[in-house]
Amino acid sequence: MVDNNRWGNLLAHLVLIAGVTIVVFPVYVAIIASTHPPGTFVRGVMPLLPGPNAWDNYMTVISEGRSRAGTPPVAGMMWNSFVMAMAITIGKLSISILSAFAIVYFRFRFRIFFFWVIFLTLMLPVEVRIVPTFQVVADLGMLNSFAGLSIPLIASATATFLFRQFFMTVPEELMEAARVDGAGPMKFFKDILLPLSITNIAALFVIMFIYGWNQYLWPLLITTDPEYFTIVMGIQRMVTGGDSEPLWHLVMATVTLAALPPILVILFMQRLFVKGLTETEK
Amino acid sequence: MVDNNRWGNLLAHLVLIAGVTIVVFPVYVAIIASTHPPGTFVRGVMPLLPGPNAWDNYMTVISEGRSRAGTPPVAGMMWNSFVMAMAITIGKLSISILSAFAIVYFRFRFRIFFFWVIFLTLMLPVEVRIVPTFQVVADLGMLNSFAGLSIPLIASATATFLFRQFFMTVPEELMEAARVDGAGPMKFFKDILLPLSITNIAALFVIMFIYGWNQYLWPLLITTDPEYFTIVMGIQRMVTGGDSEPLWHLVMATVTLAALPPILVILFMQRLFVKGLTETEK
Amino acid sequence: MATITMDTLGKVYTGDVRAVSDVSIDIADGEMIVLVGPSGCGKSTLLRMVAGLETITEGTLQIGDRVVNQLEPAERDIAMVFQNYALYPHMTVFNNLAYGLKNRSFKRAEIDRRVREAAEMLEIGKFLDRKPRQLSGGQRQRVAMGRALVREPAAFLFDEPLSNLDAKLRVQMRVEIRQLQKRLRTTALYVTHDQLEALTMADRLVVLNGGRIEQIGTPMEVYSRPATTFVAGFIGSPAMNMLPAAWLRTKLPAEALAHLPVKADLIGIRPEDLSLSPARDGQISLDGTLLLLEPAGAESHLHLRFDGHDAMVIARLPHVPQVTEGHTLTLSLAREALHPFDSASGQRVA
Amino acid sequence: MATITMDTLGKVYTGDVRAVSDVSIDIADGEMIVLVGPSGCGKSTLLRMVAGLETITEGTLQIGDRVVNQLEPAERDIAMVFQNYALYPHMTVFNNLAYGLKNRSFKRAEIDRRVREAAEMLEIGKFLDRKPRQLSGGQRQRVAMGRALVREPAAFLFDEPLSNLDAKLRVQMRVEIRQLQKRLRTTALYVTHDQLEALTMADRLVVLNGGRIEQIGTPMEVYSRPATTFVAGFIGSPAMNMLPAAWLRTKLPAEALAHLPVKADLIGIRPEDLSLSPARDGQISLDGTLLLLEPAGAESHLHLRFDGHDAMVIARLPHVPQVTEGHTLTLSLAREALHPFDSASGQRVA
Repeated sequence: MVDNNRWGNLLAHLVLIAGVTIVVFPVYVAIIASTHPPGTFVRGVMPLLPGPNAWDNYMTVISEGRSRAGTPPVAGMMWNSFVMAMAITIGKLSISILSAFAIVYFRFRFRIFFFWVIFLTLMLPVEVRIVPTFQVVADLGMLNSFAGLSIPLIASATATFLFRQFFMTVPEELMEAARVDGAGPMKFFKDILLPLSITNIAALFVIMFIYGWNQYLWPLLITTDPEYFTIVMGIQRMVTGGDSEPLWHLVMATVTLAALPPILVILFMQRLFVKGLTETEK
Repeated sequence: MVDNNRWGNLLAHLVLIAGVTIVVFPVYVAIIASTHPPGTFVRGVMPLLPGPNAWDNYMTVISEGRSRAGTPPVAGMMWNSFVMAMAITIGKLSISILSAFAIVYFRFRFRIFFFWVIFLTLMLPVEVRIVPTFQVVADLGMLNSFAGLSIPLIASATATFLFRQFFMTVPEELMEAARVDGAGPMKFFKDILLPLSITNIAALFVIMFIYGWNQYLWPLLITTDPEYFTIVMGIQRMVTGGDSEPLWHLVMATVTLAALPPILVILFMQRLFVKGLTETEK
Repeated sequence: MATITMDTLGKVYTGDVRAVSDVSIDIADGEMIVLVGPSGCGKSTLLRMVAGLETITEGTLQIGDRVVNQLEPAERDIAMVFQNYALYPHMTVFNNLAYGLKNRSFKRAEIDRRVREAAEMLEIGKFLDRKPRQLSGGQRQRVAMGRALVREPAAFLFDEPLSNLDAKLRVQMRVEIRQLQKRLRTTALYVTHDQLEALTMADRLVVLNGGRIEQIGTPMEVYSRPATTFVAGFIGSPAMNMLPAAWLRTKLPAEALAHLPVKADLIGIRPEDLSLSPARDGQISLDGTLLLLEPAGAESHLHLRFDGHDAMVIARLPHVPQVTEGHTLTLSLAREALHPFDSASGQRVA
Repeated sequence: MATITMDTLGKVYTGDVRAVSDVSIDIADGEMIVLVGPSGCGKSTLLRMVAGLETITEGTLQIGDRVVNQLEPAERDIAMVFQNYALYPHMTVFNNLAYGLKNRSFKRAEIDRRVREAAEMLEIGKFLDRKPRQLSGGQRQRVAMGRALVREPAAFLFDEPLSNLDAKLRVQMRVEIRQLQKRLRTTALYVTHDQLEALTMADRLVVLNGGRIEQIGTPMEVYSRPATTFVAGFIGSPAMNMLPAAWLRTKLPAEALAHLPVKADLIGIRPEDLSLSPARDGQISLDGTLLLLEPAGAESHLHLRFDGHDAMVIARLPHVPQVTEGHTLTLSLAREALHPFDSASGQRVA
């Protein structure tokens, strides 16, 4: 650590203030905008102080939606997003922790081959897969279903990698001690590795949930029935869908609502999550 | 490591084969589809062997584009995507390595506060920021420009975190030795920390480049001039844009082309990248 | 309690890397054998082959009267204490001790009895509800010991169990482990790189180098008659001085080395066999320049240089002498204190 | 070359955690002072305060005739050797040595001369083009030494520089460091937790405990007259035996302890002062049961238990005696070998 270094201090502050401004300012604008009456934005002015219409705007999006743009009420879309996000999260976590376990703890033929295949998929743009995957899902009759929404998004090279990196840090002696103690591989996985990974699982749960929650392109392709619309699709429809200028005050209210579940997940998992991310404190 | 364990072996293979199939099969279908004549898909059949039209299809998308859907030739869009991805990558890397350096090596007021602000932005859905950010960019007259395409995507909590985690593993004695050797903080950063981070920078370069390359929603909002269309937008327009059924053979050819630059970047950075990811070999 | 019989054991990794060659050791019931050698000598690999954590590629291994080459570690009736303890970090001390018994489907009452008995013996009874991270290094060491004890195995395997402790605790745990092993009369195989640990704990010690056995014997045998130059240099601190016989002959009267075989071209002298008192009958004497005097409490080490010999010679005295660095001293030693070696083969020649 | 003067130095971390209290040491020009103590005793913190890596919260520190409390490490004209060497992994050995000189804008020819000279002195000349990871532990240690040497500083600071080496190399580097320091006559401050290193290397040693100085003195002074029970227990291996005076009085004739102050309620006996030979005039004797005999090559340790005293007593003999575990032995010692302490204050009382 450096202490007592004035110009280094100044530089650090400047870098961070710039970073924070880029990120935080738009969020502030969004929340402010969601509290203003419809008229404000038509004038082309960006207000910087809260307006009087918060209650009205939020009630409108939650219970009514915007029929003109074909958007159902927000409540239902939030539920869809939640189910999809949870399915993706749990699926991703299960598959990737098992894959990482297999890669790290088993020595088998083609181990290196599998490793590289998984590795390469991490690199492939989602768009390369998305269209043919759509074909497959359509052929299996999974359009407009939660299965269709979540299963194709479950394979996760990133999570496999992160679990692999974590497993690498678990001393090999633990596995050997378990073997001497009469625990087979699956017992070792269940009794030792899983409990030790709990903070990592929590951290990945949060990240994956947000990833699932924010999915946009895939739900757009796969759902035509408004019953399966997700909240992110809803926002996009509200912005680009109608023929008139978007109703910014309602868009912003929806946007703010859409940000709540991820934030709640973070708060709920906070203790474990922070521990998982910052465990190697200097 | 477990060896000589038959059923564990079997399980490992099954898990991995399932994972690989989910990921690889659609890629295979995409490449196959890009080699077939237009007629194949109208019949609703998914071919599994290469067709005869590879050359024609690829020449068509590279030089002509699909005017009916308002899509320019692929070459120009690839260049736009490349410029945007490089700008985002270099911007992200510079900002985040400096932020991480400030957070890890300087002890200053509000250090924890900044840490948490950056941390929280990692968690905020992109959609929360995207609409107000659009307003800001529009007000600054940056619509239809490379600056507008890249700057708002530069702030990166993830990269900051990864660099922070790496800096945490650099022994503090190195910084102390440098201090005794008469190197100030910035000299330490330049002479010691940066060279040590080279593999991590390479790994993040690849990941960020792919992230930038795959951007979809933001370019869609910010560009109306076909001169600034990106390749991913092009794919989306080819699928959903026209009134007729999409020309799947051309879509697939474009998709395959769009996958090339990320793969080239990976190959180019491979040695450094792999070292960065797998340094802690067991 | 059982014998362990290693018959020409060997380990070759894929790619023809050889870690252990032709090791045959018969361990008697209740005996404590210490494997000692520098890092990379194969001592840990050998221990892990006995434990079943490394496959055996050559030879046979018997524990009791069963050949166990193909058995899983859990089926070999051994217990192992790991260098870093390898305690399960998320389990309490009680569960750490009980885990192996639970996996073997012991009754709960029996588990409870055994765990408490072992905890009693190791004085960790009041930590049973704690997690390993709440314990000090010495306490963790005891828990690791306890995990081996509760199993009441045929043999204990120790993989440098004291190397993470500080000097004081190391001495204390060394004594405790040795007393416990003597009391329980359990066969034990103990790996260490520390020659003092090896000398003080072993019934017999096995010196390994490059995957091969250099010498097997009781600590006194190995110390007083090292079989090779490697053993001579490794066992004893400060290490045995090695002087070329040709050079010694130029310094000494002809009859001084007459009793040694002609093949002996390298002569070893233990630092404590050198003395500052005048040479008596049957003793020989050497002059050297004192380069450094290291007082070490009850004893002292003198680093000397001899004319025509470019390495330093160390003498160890049981007191701190009044001598000045830079001066010339005369050292005396008994003829019987010369250890003759053949430098080509590295073997002792008498 | 310079003196280092510490005047009532202290270090308090935020949150009132006190690491170092009231430390005053005058280090003469060219002297080697060893700071020794168990982990957490504040010895490293003190060294880092001298180096400028920790701020000084109390007292003043002078190097030469400058007060350096507020100066950056680079401005203090010191060089430091770190425990893990802290070599720059991406630079060649040459650049590792040269980095500090480059930052001070030395001419290239001068840098080259100094680096080659230091490399010559440490016999690392042929590794100058290698990266640190291509070197063995001992070679890395030399490079770390070299980085300190090239600077030709007023003082060397060593932070447990030998703790990552194996036993044999540790002895060798210990001797080399000491000889180098004597030859260059550079003032040096050396931190270690190893009492043997402290005894053999120091001109004077400073025993620290809980951030305070327990004793300052030459190795012989500290060893033969430890000032506190802490020093008595820390310096010397095996550690000094501590026996309650009250219990000793029940075992010995009244006059045996008559020469000691009445306040002395705790009596220390060094293991090597106990002997198996019959008590001579002016000696006293004690009977104990032999629990464990540890042969250790040239010497042996006897662990004995005395009636009415529940701790073990260790005797250290310069040979391996023919005794049987479980039997009763009679030990003798000189009256002058009794170290009297006051158990309440922990201080020596005569």
